[in-house]
Amino acid sequence: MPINKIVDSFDEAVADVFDGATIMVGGFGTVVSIPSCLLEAIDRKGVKNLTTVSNASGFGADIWKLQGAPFPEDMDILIRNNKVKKAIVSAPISALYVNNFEKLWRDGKIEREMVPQGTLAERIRAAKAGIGGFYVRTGVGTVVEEGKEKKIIDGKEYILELPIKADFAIIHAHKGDRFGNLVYRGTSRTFNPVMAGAAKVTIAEVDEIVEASELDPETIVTPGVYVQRVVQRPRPASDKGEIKDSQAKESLAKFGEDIKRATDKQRRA
Amino acid sequence: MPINKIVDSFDEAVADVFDGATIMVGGFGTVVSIPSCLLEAIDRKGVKNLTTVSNASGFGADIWKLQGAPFPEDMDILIRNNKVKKAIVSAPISALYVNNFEKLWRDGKIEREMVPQGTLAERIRAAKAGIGGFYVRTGVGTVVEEGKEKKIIDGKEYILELPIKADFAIIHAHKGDRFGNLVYRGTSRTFNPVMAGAAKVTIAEVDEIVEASELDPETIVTPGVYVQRVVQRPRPASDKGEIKDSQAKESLAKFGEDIKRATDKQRRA
Amino acid sequence: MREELIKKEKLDRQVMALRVAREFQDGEMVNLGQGIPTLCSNFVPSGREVIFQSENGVMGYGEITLPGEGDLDLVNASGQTVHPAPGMCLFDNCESFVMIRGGHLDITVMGAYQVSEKGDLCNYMVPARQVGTIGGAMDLAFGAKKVIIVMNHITKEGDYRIKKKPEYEITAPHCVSLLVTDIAVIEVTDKGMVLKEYAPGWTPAEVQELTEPTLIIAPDCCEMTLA
Amino acid sequence: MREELIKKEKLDRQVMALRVAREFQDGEMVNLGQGIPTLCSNFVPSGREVIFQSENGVMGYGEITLPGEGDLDLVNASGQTVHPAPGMCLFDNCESFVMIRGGHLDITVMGAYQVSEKGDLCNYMVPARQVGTIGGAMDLAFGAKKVIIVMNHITKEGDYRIKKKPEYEITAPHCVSLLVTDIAVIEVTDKGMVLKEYAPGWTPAEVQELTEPTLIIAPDCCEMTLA
Repeated sequence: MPINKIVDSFDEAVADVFDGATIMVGGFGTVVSIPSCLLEAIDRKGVKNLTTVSNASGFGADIWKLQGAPFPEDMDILIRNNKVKKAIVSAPISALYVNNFEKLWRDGKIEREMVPQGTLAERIRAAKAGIGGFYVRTGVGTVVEEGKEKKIIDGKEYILELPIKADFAIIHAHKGDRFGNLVYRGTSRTFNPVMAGAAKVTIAEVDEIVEASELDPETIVTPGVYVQRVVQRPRPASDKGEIKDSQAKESLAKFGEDIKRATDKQRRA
Repeated sequence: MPINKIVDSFDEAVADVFDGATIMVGGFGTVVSIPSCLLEAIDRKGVKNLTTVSNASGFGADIWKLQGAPFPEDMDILIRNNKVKKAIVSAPISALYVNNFEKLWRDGKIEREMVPQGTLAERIRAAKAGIGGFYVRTGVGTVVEEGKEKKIIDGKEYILELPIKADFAIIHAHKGDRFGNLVYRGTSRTFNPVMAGAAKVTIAEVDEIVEASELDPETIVTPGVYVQRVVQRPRPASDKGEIKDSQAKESLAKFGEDIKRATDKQRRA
Repeated sequence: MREELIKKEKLDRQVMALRVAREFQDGEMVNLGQGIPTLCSNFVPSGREVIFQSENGVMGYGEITLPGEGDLDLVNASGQTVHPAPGMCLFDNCESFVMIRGGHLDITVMGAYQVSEKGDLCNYMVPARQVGTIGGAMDLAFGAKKVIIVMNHITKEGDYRIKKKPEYEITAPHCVSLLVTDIAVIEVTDKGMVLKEYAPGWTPAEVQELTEPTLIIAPDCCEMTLA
Repeated sequence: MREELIKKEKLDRQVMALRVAREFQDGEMVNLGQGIPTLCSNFVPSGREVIFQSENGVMGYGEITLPGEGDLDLVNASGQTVHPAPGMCLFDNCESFVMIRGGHLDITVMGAYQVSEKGDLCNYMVPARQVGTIGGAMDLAFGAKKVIIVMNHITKEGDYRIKKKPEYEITAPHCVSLLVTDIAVIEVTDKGMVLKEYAPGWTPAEVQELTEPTLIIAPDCCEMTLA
């Protein structure tokens, strides 16, 4: 029987996500590289006490809606709806804006393990690669070293960092096929490729599902072995094409202003 | 001034290789993924007491000439010419054939540090990635654990493995540009991408140097940041094109027989 | 009897590979090592889709090409040119062992010099030459969910290769799940080695004669069917 | 005098970015962090080729696009859309930090809340909010060959940001090489902080007034030229 990792709906894709699960969430900061529809589906499912692993804790859908994002949800949807018990995260807050994570954290309603971004990526990779732990210099002499084993290697002090394991990884990619092979677009790889395969189950939300032979073997970024389920966004994105100079698209150059507008809107609400 | 990592000759590319240097050599087994011309240039230069880091120790040019390889030298050129003091290697010998490494090793004329292939790749990556060391299960309860620190993590025994650092990495790629960006072809990536950037100086031998804008940013496998020099093979390969099914090319299906023929030829010589 | 059995006709490499390939279930991801294992990609049971991985950096390749019909930049672990299969992708050795060490592969098929009753694997020290070559074997033996060994049942000299205890340096302890030889299929279990199948023309007693540990005969033990 | 200096006109963000960009030498590989640093890709000195890296996974990008002219799938660390530059390549966050942690970048430019006389960097704990956000800053501070900090010389309230000792939790000890502020360029050396340049309309004494550690005045200390 032909291998087929494609599932028909986001709800089906997250049907086995459970209370207390640890979930890796791909992306970086801007919403385009985030598995927005899977986040919505997990929120809909109503599971709680989640531990999440992500680079950021989200800006909230309002900001991305202002920029016309068709899929505007980021990590904030799980945080504002109190689904998250603990966030393992590199950049939980915004310099420009008090997000819901910060509000909950100040109120003592969410736990936080803050991890330097490179160490976060490497700890995720360690889980994927069968590495039991590794030593880095990042954080020596700072709060990051607290409670961790240290070791002198070649005359320099290193910190022992351990793998981050998870039950689920939800990621976003540009195109995927029935084998789970994935390609990304531009700077939207972010944490998605490294999370693929780092959890027991990896679920990929893609702009477009393509035929098995369509992806060039030389250009596949995530081999299908790391992916258990592929699900397509409801409105197949029109082909975004290659990134070209001066393409006429909505810009994020006014990022700060947009955030200010959204904040103002919230205040009025 | 435009960045330009292109050098004109193989001799120029290896001009600063010195006696006693540690050199990583890309490739796996078959000659197509090996930096043959750089190996020849290092041999010509006459440096000695080298420590080499490679997956295999070579079959020798005779075998590859029989298969019509235009660039037939592999690790064997440095070994048979007694340039190597110590080989850090995963698969030093052949099951089919007694190679020059094996002869020298039996005679006590070459040192060997044998490393499981995956651990070898990961130790090389550790040097590239600023990882001070890492723990793996591979080799627990075998000779590989001898003399190494062990640690129980999550109830399982792991071995501490350390980075392999080198002065030079010589690698082979399909195409490269003036920034040092590289793409490979088919199964010929092997150890080349992971070695790029793992040594103080990385030198890439490419089939073809292309214009900076020719490589698609989405498909570059080795970012130029990891490469210091790029040198083109003397006869630019005709465009090999994409790998297609049933392409009429010389085959390695008769691999064992070819080795036998080469061995016979050596015996006669 | 033993001398006759040593000379008695056994399965050839192709047939052994064919028998191994029957183990591959739909959708499984299978690493094939150097030697007989790489032949397995020629014998996927019809109607099944199996994904082959090779340590040198490919996942999703197909049959070995006919001589003269391959591309030298698409080879398996034995250096044989292969056909691409649907969904193929390419990567480097480091990523290849992320898959292997990380436990992402269902099966690895390797050759061996010796396998012990407890499933200890000896396949890196070439016994006749007393020189080792670890390659990817150790990572594969530690990392794959299931290790299948395909090898001749005895040495050319007629000595046991299936031993009570390993004689050579081991590649990994207690890792072998299934042994396919030129006369038998044997499962390694906590209770001991279980004979599941014997080659056409052979009997369980004859297989036992060439096997050092005492074999448990499976209730459903039968002659291998190879059609 | 101090009160006047707090209110005195200083360089704006664009000019600070311009001044930082002058540090970039031909062929250098430069990471630009969130905030003012990402503006630097707009100000590469003419005739130089500099390669910009962003932690989110791109190397070889160019200027920030005009509003409405970018592609949302090509952004810098601040989330601003950028133009591709020749030789651009894309990768994921893990590879990005192989570059950063592995010491492959020549320069990283970051913002900061405080920098100490010894070059201790404080830029992850947002002081007003007492909540931290490490992001890529810590790996960058440990990994880059040279750390350039661009920040306002004093706080909005007029307090020192260049301190004898750090007040906040540090991002990394002894890592800052160069400070570019809205009134000065200061080098961090083993002997102390060396004032290299002061903004047009400012004097070394005025810069010292807003700086807690005693500044060493460089022999060639001069007014910043920004043309």
